[in-house]
Amino acid sequence: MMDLRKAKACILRVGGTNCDAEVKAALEDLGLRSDILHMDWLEKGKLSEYQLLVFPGGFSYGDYVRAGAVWGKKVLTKMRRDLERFVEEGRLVMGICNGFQVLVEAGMLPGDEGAFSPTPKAVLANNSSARYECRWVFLRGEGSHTPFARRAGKGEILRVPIGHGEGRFLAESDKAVQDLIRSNRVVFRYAKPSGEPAEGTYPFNPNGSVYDIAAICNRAGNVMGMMPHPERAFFGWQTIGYGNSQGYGDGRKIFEGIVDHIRSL
Amino acid sequence: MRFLVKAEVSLKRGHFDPEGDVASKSLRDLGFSVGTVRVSKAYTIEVDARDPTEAKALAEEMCRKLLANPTKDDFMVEVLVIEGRTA
Amino acid sequence: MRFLVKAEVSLKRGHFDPEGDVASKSLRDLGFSVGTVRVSKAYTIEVDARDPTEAKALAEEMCRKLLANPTKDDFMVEVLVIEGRTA
Amino acid sequence: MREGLLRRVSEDPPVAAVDLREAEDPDLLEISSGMGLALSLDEMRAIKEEFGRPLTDVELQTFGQTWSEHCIHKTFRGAVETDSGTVESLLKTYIAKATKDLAKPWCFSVFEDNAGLIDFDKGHVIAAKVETHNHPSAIEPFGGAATGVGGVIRDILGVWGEPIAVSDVLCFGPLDIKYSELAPGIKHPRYIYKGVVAGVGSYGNNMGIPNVNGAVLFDRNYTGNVVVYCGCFGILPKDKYVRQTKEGDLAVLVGGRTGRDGIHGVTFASTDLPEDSEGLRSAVQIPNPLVEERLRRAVIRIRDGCMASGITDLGGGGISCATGEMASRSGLGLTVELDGVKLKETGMAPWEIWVSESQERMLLSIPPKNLDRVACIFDGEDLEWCVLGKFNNTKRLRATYKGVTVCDLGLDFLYNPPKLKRRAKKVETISRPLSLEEPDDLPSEILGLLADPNVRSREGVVRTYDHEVRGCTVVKPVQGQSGSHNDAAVIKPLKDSWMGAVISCGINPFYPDPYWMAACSLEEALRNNIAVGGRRVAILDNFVWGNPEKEDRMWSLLRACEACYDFAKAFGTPFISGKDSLYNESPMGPVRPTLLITGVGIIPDVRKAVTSDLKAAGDPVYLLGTTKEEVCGSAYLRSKGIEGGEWPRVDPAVSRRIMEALTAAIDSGIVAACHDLSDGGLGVAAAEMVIGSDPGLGMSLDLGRGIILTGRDDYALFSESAGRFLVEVKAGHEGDFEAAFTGLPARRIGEVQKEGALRITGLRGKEHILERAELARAWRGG
Ligand SMILES: Nc1ncnc2c1ncn2[C@@H]1O[C@H](COP(=O)(O)OP(=O)(O)O)[C@@H](O)[C@H]1O
Ligand SMILES: [Mg+2]
Repeated sequence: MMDLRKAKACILRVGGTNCDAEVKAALEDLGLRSDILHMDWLEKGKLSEYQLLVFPGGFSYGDYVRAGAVWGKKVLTKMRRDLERFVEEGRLVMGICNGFQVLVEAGMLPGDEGAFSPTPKAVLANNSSARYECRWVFLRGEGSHTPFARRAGKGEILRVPIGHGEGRFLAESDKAVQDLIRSNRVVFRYAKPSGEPAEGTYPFNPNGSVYDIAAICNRAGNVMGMMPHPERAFFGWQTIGYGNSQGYGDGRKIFEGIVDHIRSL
Repeated sequence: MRFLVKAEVSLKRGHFDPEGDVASKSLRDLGFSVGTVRVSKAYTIEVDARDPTEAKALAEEMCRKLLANPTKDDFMVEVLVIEGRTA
Repeated sequence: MRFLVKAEVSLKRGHFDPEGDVASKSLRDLGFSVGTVRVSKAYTIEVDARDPTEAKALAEEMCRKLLANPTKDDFMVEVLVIEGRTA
Repeated sequence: MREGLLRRVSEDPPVAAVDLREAEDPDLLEISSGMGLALSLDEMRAIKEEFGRPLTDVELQTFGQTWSEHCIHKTFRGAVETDSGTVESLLKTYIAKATKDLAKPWCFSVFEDNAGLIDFDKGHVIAAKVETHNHPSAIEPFGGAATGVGGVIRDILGVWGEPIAVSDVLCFGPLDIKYSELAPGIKHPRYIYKGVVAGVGSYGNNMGIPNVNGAVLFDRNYTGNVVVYCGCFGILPKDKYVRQTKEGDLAVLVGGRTGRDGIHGVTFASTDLPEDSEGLRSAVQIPNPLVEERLRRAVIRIRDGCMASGITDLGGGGISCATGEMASRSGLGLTVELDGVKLKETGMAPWEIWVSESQERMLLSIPPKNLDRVACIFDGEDLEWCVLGKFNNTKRLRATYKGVTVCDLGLDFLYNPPKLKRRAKKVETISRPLSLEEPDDLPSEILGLLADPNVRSREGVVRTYDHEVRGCTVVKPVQGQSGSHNDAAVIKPLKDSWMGAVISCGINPFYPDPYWMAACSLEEALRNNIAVGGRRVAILDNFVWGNPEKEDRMWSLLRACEACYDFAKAFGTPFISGKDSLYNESPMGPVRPTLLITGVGIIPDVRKAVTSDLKAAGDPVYLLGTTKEEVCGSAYLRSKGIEGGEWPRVDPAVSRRIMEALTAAIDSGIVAACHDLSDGGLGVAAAEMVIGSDPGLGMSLDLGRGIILTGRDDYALFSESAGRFLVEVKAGHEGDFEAAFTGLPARRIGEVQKEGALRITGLRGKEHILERAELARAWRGG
């Protein structure tokens, strides 16, 4: 059992990252100390101090070329070795929104072949509405084995907001999607208020993702990427009109899963 | 007749292109020896017109009215295909 | 030697193009008689290489490594200028 | 220009000089227009008289920038002659006067710095600023609007504020106007609309600052004059607000590179839009929010480390205005060495570097001992920077380039331009008789109004802006799956406090009388703020007017300012900042006088904030405020293309008491939902509440007798009388609520019902039912 006070999270940022502070607020509310570090200044070996690595949301490098692409490639040139070890040791990596795009562009997700695939095997393409969309969605837990879903199991409905222009998840092939489903790596799907999958209907599926995919993880379950922002639905007061405005919001469950996992180490 | 035209819209020379700048730096990070990079957008458009000249003129009008801003963009129009046959 | 290459990154055939779709609708709103519109991005890149063949190969590698995502994009590379002279 | 006046004084760098001593009046005017200075004859004469030597182009450009309408607010600070006497300064006589008279202790800094500052909690202040970016948006909608947002964010950074929210108010021509109706050089409203909305969204989203408030208006008048207001709000610890540049401190420029972009943006914003606007390439500004995001990080770190003595943004006038202002406000002088400035392009003349308005730059004054630490922060954020010079005690602004002195001006003269005199000629706004038959199909009138471009759902715009980033947005602009619209936004900026900042706006340019138009806008900004639970509201004014040299435009400006004073005083709400954008004229005519009032209030506990969606069947619903036959300029009449009748007027005494009673009711926890009545009146407000809720609403106009002062159902539903709210009160609390409103116009006119529909019983007992689905369809344009 790990003493949570001894654990630490690393929230990475680069120019254009902007959701780092709210992720820190969420993690620290649960007692997990968090450092926000600029990737350019990350020292070699430093990663091993952390139990969780977060790629937060934002517009890294202005979203130029393709959302997440530039940062994704920079991850490969700058910290590949350390990150490989980090993942292979089973430590947790989380990508939120732009962070999810980064994990995909770096080849860390879907994560079929070790820590990195040689080329990206999926993409978060332009929303099918061709617009940036900021709205609250219903997520349905798919019962994935990932620690991130420990508190949001199969059939659980979470209300959290999204905010992105490029969030339409596409995999390399239909077969690749089937494989994600079969191997239990679809963590959350966009759903209707009833809890049924959105089946592509707008706005419940806000971006046109295949199979209503909102979040996936790698085979081992320790690398997870999601388009929605759980850190914006952490406290009850963030959820006026969308949930229980007293107490806590649904997004907290994802962070609780992280903390539970770290404690259990 | 149906034509396929291509309208390419690019920032006028002299304007700094932030996207090209990011692309150029990233390519250098990846080990490529590159100088300036500039990014433009190309629209491939199916359009009805009487002849290639009209197709081209229409595409130019589309650029002026919607796809480009003559104040900051240059555009270049090219007729690619006429009724299924390459122009 | 310094070359100017152009790498055009476009959506794979069969992939839905939301931006093209919106452009097409807007053009129709403006009274143009257009069918499908597809949007691509073109990078005009100054690159150092020994010869045009290498310049082209380098640009293709840039596409594979950064500019295109194979899940959704195709790319096409063309050498435009060699040391200031049109290719 | 006349032979011999202009002389080259240096080849490298290229500097020219003009000998004004020889210049006659026509020459002076020609110099002003030839060099793009936009200075008047009086101003040119004043410069001529001051100097016994030739002036360099750099110096003349400095005057052109510093004395521009944009930088120094000539019209607002100048005198206005009317038939009944002279007003010494609109700003001093009306706007700032209201604030001075009210003497609120919580006004921390007003009309002084880049933004207005008011107390928040014990240790923090809120900064607020709203700007316009009309001309640039007309030329290049995306870049113009985006740099508008970028610019106003820098105003907040320029008072050491951490940006917590942005807002935008946009006025466009009708999206369906025919191309043939556009004057040459005017872009189609649809093109402008798309670009502006995308530009506003892009910059705020990229910066990670939530866009939480605003408005979108459509009118033929805005076809030639698009209006783009951008606001930004920030927070800072009180003790981190420093503004004491000292002798010996270094002037440090940081951020984007300096290029030819935006050269003459200032003088260009201060004159009419020329027909061949396409030739104005250098006026186009290309946004690069990626740089500003890093700038923000660096500025906040420098602030928190107490490493600087002063800061300001580079806006209009570029380096020339920023350095001049910082030196002048500190009673110092400065010699700027332009050599260190990082340039985007080669071959720029000194004057171009001096006045360039390239985006994403800030100026800081740094005590030399801190330079290394500051440099380390800039380098860490990958920002380019340079030291421009050292502040001295000369009270002169000097500039050198490649060893040549290109500018040497006394700051006292530079910052005391000749006072301008304008003339205003009284134009009476007369209400004309109205002839309109009462329609008998009320439901289709309601549906028609809901579909009106000025009324319909704003989701299509608002959802393209991230309003949740930073995770601090409590009351959102749109809410729920239904996208119901709230009246104001509530932000919780501090981790350890329940205190919220409440942001609202009011804008009513369609009421034809400038005095009442301004009064209504001010009252609406307050009303929106109160509706969600805000109080202690401070306001910002933003005037968008036509050419002030025309006497009729000047008159309406004067009248609007009078109203600003009268109603700010009457409501006890001080102005803390503002801005005017004049000369909004195009080949299609002058802009409709448009005043935006932005409200910034507070709420002690964000958990008590009220939203507009109906909560529980059985709750009583009250109408507050008096409904009169005030339909002139209303959405109802405009949708029919009819003019005439009376326009809304504000009764501040009653309105203020209603607001106070409502705030008390909200604090006591008995208000379940609240919506203010604005465009489209009671009918639209009620429909919007139903669209945004699970339950529905039944109301009877007859129950409003005594406060609904009309015998016509359409006027009762669509009048836009000011000062009104529709309030859902928690069942069982009717007594408390009614007691709070004793002696005030308030009636229980209906109740929340289970069925999701709007049921209206007319004044003569006729019942109408509108299903939520059809209301929503009309409103959403489905
Ligand atoms: N029309 C106006 N009404 C109220 N305040 C104004 C007006 N014009 C300028 N101010 C105030 O004067 C101060 C300086 O304004 P300005 O020079 O425009 O700032 P900036 O150059 O940073 O945009 C600001 O606090 C601004 O709010
Ligand atoms: Mg300023």
